[in-house]
Amino acid sequence: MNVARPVQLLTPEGVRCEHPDYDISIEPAALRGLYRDMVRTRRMDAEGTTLQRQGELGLWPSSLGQEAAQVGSARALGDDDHVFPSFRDHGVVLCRDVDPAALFALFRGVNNGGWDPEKQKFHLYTLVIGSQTLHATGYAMGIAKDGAGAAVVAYFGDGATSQGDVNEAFNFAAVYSAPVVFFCQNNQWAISVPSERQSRAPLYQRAAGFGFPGVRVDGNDVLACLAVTRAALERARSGQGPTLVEAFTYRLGAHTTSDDPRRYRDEAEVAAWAARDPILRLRTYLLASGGADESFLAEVDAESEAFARRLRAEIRNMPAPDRTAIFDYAYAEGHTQVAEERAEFLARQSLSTDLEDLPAGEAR
Amino acid sequence: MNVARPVQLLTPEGVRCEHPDYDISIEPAALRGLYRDMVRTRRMDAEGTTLQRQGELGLWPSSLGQEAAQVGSARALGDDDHVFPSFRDHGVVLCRDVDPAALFALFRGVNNGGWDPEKQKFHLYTLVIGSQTLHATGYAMGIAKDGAGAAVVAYFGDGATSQGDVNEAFNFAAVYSAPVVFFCQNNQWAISVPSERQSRAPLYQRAAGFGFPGVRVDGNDVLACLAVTRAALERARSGQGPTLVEAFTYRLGAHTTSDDPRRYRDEAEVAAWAARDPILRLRTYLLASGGADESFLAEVDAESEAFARRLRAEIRNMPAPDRTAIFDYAYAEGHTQVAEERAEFLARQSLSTDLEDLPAGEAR
Amino acid sequence: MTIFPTVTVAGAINQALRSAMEAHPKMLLMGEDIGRLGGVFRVTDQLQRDFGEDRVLDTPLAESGIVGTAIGLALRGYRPVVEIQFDGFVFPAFDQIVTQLAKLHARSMGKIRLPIVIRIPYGGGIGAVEHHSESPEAYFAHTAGLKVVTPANAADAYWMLRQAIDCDDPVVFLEPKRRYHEKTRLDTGVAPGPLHRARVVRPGGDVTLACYGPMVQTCLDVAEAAAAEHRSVEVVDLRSLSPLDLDTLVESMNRTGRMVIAHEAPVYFGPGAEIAARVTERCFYRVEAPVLRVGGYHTPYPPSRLENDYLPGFNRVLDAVDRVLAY
Amino acid sequence: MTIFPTVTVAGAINQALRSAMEAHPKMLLMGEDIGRLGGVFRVTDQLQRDFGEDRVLDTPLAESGIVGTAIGLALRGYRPVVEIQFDGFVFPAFDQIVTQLAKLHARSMGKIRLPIVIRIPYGGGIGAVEHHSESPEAYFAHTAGLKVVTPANAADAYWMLRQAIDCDDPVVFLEPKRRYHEKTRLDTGVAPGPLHRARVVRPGGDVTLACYGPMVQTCLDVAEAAAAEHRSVEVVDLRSLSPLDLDTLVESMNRTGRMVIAHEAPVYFGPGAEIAARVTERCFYRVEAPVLRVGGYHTPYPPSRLENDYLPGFNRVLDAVDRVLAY
Ligand SMILES: Cc1ncc(C[n+]2csc(CCOP(=O)(O)OP(=O)(O)O)c2C)c(N)n1
Ligand SMILES: Cc1ncc(C[n+]2csc(CCOP(=O)(O)OP(=O)(O)O)c2C)c(N)n1
Ligand SMILES: [Mg+2]
Ligand SMILES: [Mg+2]
Repeated sequence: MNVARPVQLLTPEGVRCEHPDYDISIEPAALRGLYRDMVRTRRMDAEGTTLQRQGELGLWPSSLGQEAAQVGSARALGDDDHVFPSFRDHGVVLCRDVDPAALFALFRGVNNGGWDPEKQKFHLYTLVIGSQTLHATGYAMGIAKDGAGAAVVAYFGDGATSQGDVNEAFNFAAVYSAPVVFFCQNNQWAISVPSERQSRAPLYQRAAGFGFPGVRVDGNDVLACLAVTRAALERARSGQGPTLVEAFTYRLGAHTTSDDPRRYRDEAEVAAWAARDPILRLRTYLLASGGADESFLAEVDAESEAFARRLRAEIRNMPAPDRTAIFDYAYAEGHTQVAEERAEFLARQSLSTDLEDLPAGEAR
Repeated sequence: MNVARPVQLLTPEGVRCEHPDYDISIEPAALRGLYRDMVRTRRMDAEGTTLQRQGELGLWPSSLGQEAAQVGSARALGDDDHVFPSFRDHGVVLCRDVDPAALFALFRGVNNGGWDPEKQKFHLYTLVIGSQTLHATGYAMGIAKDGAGAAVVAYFGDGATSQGDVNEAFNFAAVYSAPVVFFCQNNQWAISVPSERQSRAPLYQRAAGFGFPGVRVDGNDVLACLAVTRAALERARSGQGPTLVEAFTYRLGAHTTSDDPRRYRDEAEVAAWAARDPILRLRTYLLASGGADESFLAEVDAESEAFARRLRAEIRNMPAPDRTAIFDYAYAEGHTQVAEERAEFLARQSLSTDLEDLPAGEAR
Repeated sequence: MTIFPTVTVAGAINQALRSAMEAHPKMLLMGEDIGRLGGVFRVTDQLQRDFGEDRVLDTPLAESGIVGTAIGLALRGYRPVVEIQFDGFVFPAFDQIVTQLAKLHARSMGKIRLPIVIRIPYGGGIGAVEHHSESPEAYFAHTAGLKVVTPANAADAYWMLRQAIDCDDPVVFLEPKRRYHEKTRLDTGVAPGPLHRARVVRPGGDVTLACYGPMVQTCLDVAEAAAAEHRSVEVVDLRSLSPLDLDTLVESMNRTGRMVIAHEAPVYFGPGAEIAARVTERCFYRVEAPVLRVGGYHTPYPPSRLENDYLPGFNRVLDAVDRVLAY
Repeated sequence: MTIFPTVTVAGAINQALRSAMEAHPKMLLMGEDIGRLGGVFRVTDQLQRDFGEDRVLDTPLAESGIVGTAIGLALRGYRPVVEIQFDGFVFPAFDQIVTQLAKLHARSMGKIRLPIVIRIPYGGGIGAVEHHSESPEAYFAHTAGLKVVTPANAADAYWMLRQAIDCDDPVVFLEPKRRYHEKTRLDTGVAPGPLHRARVVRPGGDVTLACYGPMVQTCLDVAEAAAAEHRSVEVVDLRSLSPLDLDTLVESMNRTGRMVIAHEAPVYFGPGAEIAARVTERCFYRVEAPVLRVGGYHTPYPPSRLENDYLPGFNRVLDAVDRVLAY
């Protein structure tokens, strides 16, 4: 099979390289910003894992290793662009200025999504694999109808490409020339299933069969991810329709804190990918090109550490959710039977805790 | 967009032509057989429409214009191959020796599929668009597990390609290298929606994105359909996995007897395609090549007429279905509540007809 | 006194869509064959011509895609009214309906509203092939986050659809397809009442006959026949399955002490069970007979030549009325 | 007397799959992550190692594809046992289950048999994120053509799964995931009874407490507590929702005159309604109180920190027992 080399603008060794179709001119300040975003993302992700281990969160899906794909693509977004994430896109959360505590609240079981999707231009995490790609496409169809020069990015994984919904989204987006960028993080695993078992063809090639371009980008190269997503977004905004971007990267951690990847994959493979660390790559380049010095790196580390500390405190002190929330958001305009259930709930227990202790499961 | 010319072995004018990848050597007797199959199919289809107009059938979806695609592909099948049809594949029904009365029984409302799918190696018609492509794929996976040198053909339309299920079938088939041929009759309409609104790319190109070959064939050229399907089946049987065949043809009639295509398409378009009649094309060639003479044509006409007459009589005299059939086939191993309902049904009315006259709807 | 014009159920729906499209500039129609063709039942006739392809979308053939993109459009501020071509073809969209459409308001703690109407022609009795005669309402009524309503006549079809479109919750709007051509007078000036209110369509004192959608006319016929035998049957058209207007049913039951529920949907784990359970609980000291249910059997919908045996018709409903009165 | 070993529910399912794989050479396991990983709950642990990739398939991530190809495999003579990773992810497969799997036997007038088991870990109480705690049984029980069963303990898990796999009808096999680690003794030699029979798991005379799956242990706890207050609660484990073993319930109700039904599924149009309606009809002259239902609310399953408020726990069930006794 004829597989294109992934678009690369920074080699794994941290050396700038050229690509005939994509280029980027980027100021040192912006480069440092990307670096800061990635480090922060990694630090936040580590905090998620720690807090889960300490029982503060029910679950945490790690974004370790995918920082370049997430930050690069997110930093390509314009203010009016809209994001439809999957459930591991913590780097995008940070770049969209969504309150990280709202994200942690979800994995703490306090709510199912606490931020305002429209205000943040960042939809809620979607746990039913692939569903959000259709929402993204519909949203993009709406942008086109509005005549707004904006676009949408839909995030999803390699595993998601097997779902009917994702393929229907590809088709709707093509048919309506919707301004949507399908950003697939091929982290090579869908829980225990390697991507070569998920699909026989390189994923970016899926797009052509629906009538729009697909491009594979080095997902550990933040500059390439930025450049390719930026181009795809511009294409979308100018009415040329969707693009599929396959960011070829790697899930360095477990699927979630409930997972034990040693059961299904080689440590050697993980080690090989760890050596292609996206943050290290940018750091090398930053230092070599004079875009930053060691003191900047130390400052970012300290700042991220402080950020994590604040976040940790906030999560630990997060108030329990209001118990009537169960009933309050089922319907926008009320529902007789729910109102009755709510009244009965309040009357019956006058908010005393149910005595039964449900066993907490480990696996999920 | 780069679109391949459809594979053609017989020009619309009825002249044999060559194709670099596909060839066929076919005896005059076999050619005459194809001709007979197509004429018979057309005659049976006309009978379906007539019987519906006379109130003998509830509905009839016409296969008019698609005879070459159906007969050509069906005659490529080996004895051990299995077919999963859609709902308009009357030509395949005939070639698989399924009792046509069983087919008419379905559209008469006597049953939902009266033949034995396993014995006929022809699955029941499937009305939920696209669902059968997954069954076909699973069946093909089973053939591969059995180590049987057989294959499966899944029939579906251009509209069906938009369904998630069809795309999931493409992916499963590719991943498991299942011996299945996806035979898409692109008759250019899905009820009122033209195929260029259903998809932005030529349909045969969809396959590549899933990692298997797609080929477009002139769907009004019975020889090309035969050759291309035969090659795809051989590929499947020899363990090389699926192929997508897009037979480019045209639905000359209404979607079904309930439909009025004048509401959405030009008569001129229909006329242009009527001129490319698949039967006429083969007839011209047969006569020109000396494969048949006028007396053969007359004989086929007479034979088809007799066939239609027998069929008509059989349908008209078809007994009403057994009323307990409602209950008898819900479960293979019984169900307490169904048994109770059955007993109550028998007791309550001792098989008298319910008096209420339900209004018969026209549109469906 | 104004004499209002008579319209068919299908015509009333068409009118409701038209006037709602005029009232809501962000309203869209989406579905298979709803544009040029005007829908397989012609319910959307001329709407694409008059509102354009940008507002009346002939979609690709993919129900999940239709509902999923409708959700996205609603998130963008649009108000999509989706048509599912037939009851039996709603299931490819089931995941989007149940896990997304129904839950997003709650998932976002009220920040997201999805004012989407899913129109589904439903029910049997039209002599159709498989998957074209089903009554899936129990699946939707069991799904928290959805509202489920169904009109039984043209005036309700018009007004309930207008109200459903105005509603900020997702509404499954079930259209009794075998009644599409039946007519009533329609006053488009004044709504006959709130969307989720049941209605006593024929008062009576001996037994309450609860029903909805295509069964209402059947039940009225039964009441008429029973009257000839001096049995006074009160017919209640539920109109809304989620929420349920229990008060109207309870009030009726408290008067009659007896109730029959008739629907085309299968009885087993079907709509009648919920009504029977609630009414029995609320009226426990008043029930003089168990609430009886008449409906489809626990079998796949049969081929059309058997549908009159499968569907709860006049005889079976009358029979249940007799049985409940015999207690 | 033999002392049989204790096993967990998850372990019993694993054993059942293993022994069925040995008994049926055409049996296959299909699902996401069931092979190398052994499933997210380790229920299929080691089965791919021992039976090979050809019989234990890690499928692509597509539930409709899984069920749809399983149907094809069954048509070819295989006997697929499909795992859906979590309750909330069965909906993408809903169309294949409802329009194909459930109907093909009828569609073919009995010529096709689809001996497919769909295993679904279901229910809440494990502190999980959204879509991982649902109880979709009513959707399946309402669907003619499917059978629906659910064990409450390890011995039943083993035997009911073996029986479900032997059955020539499609069976939805619901596994109470929060009980996966609870243990009972398991005798793999003798089946404890037919698949669709309910079981009185604790006899009593004052009130019948019907339940199934994860709620059985809760109800036993309630019965124990009630006994301390001199109330004799009979606990019936339904085990099968389709078909229902009404006779066992009716027999119990005829003795106690009072019934409470508890399940995690939402009450509204939920499983309890059918049971209440049927039992009330069958035992009409015997009922001393309305059948009361305790279950989930008509709201999307809440975030996990609220699930103990949402789920019908010990207190709510006991409360219903008190209420039904107060009539
Ligand atoms: C419809 C559905 N099926 C199954 C799952 C369980 N599940 C959660 S994540 C996951 C794998 C996703 O893989 P991929 O799309 O590659 O994303 P990644 O986890 O690698 O980010 C699965 C199977 C789900 N969430 N939704
Ligand atoms: C899931 C589903 N949705 C809608 C329909 C209604 N319907 C029947 S045929 C048809 C169009 C099919 O078009 P195509 O696949 O091109 O096949 P053709 O009719 O041209 O043979 C539609 C929309 C259906 N049968 N199933
Ligand atoms: Mg992945
Ligand atoms: Mg077509």
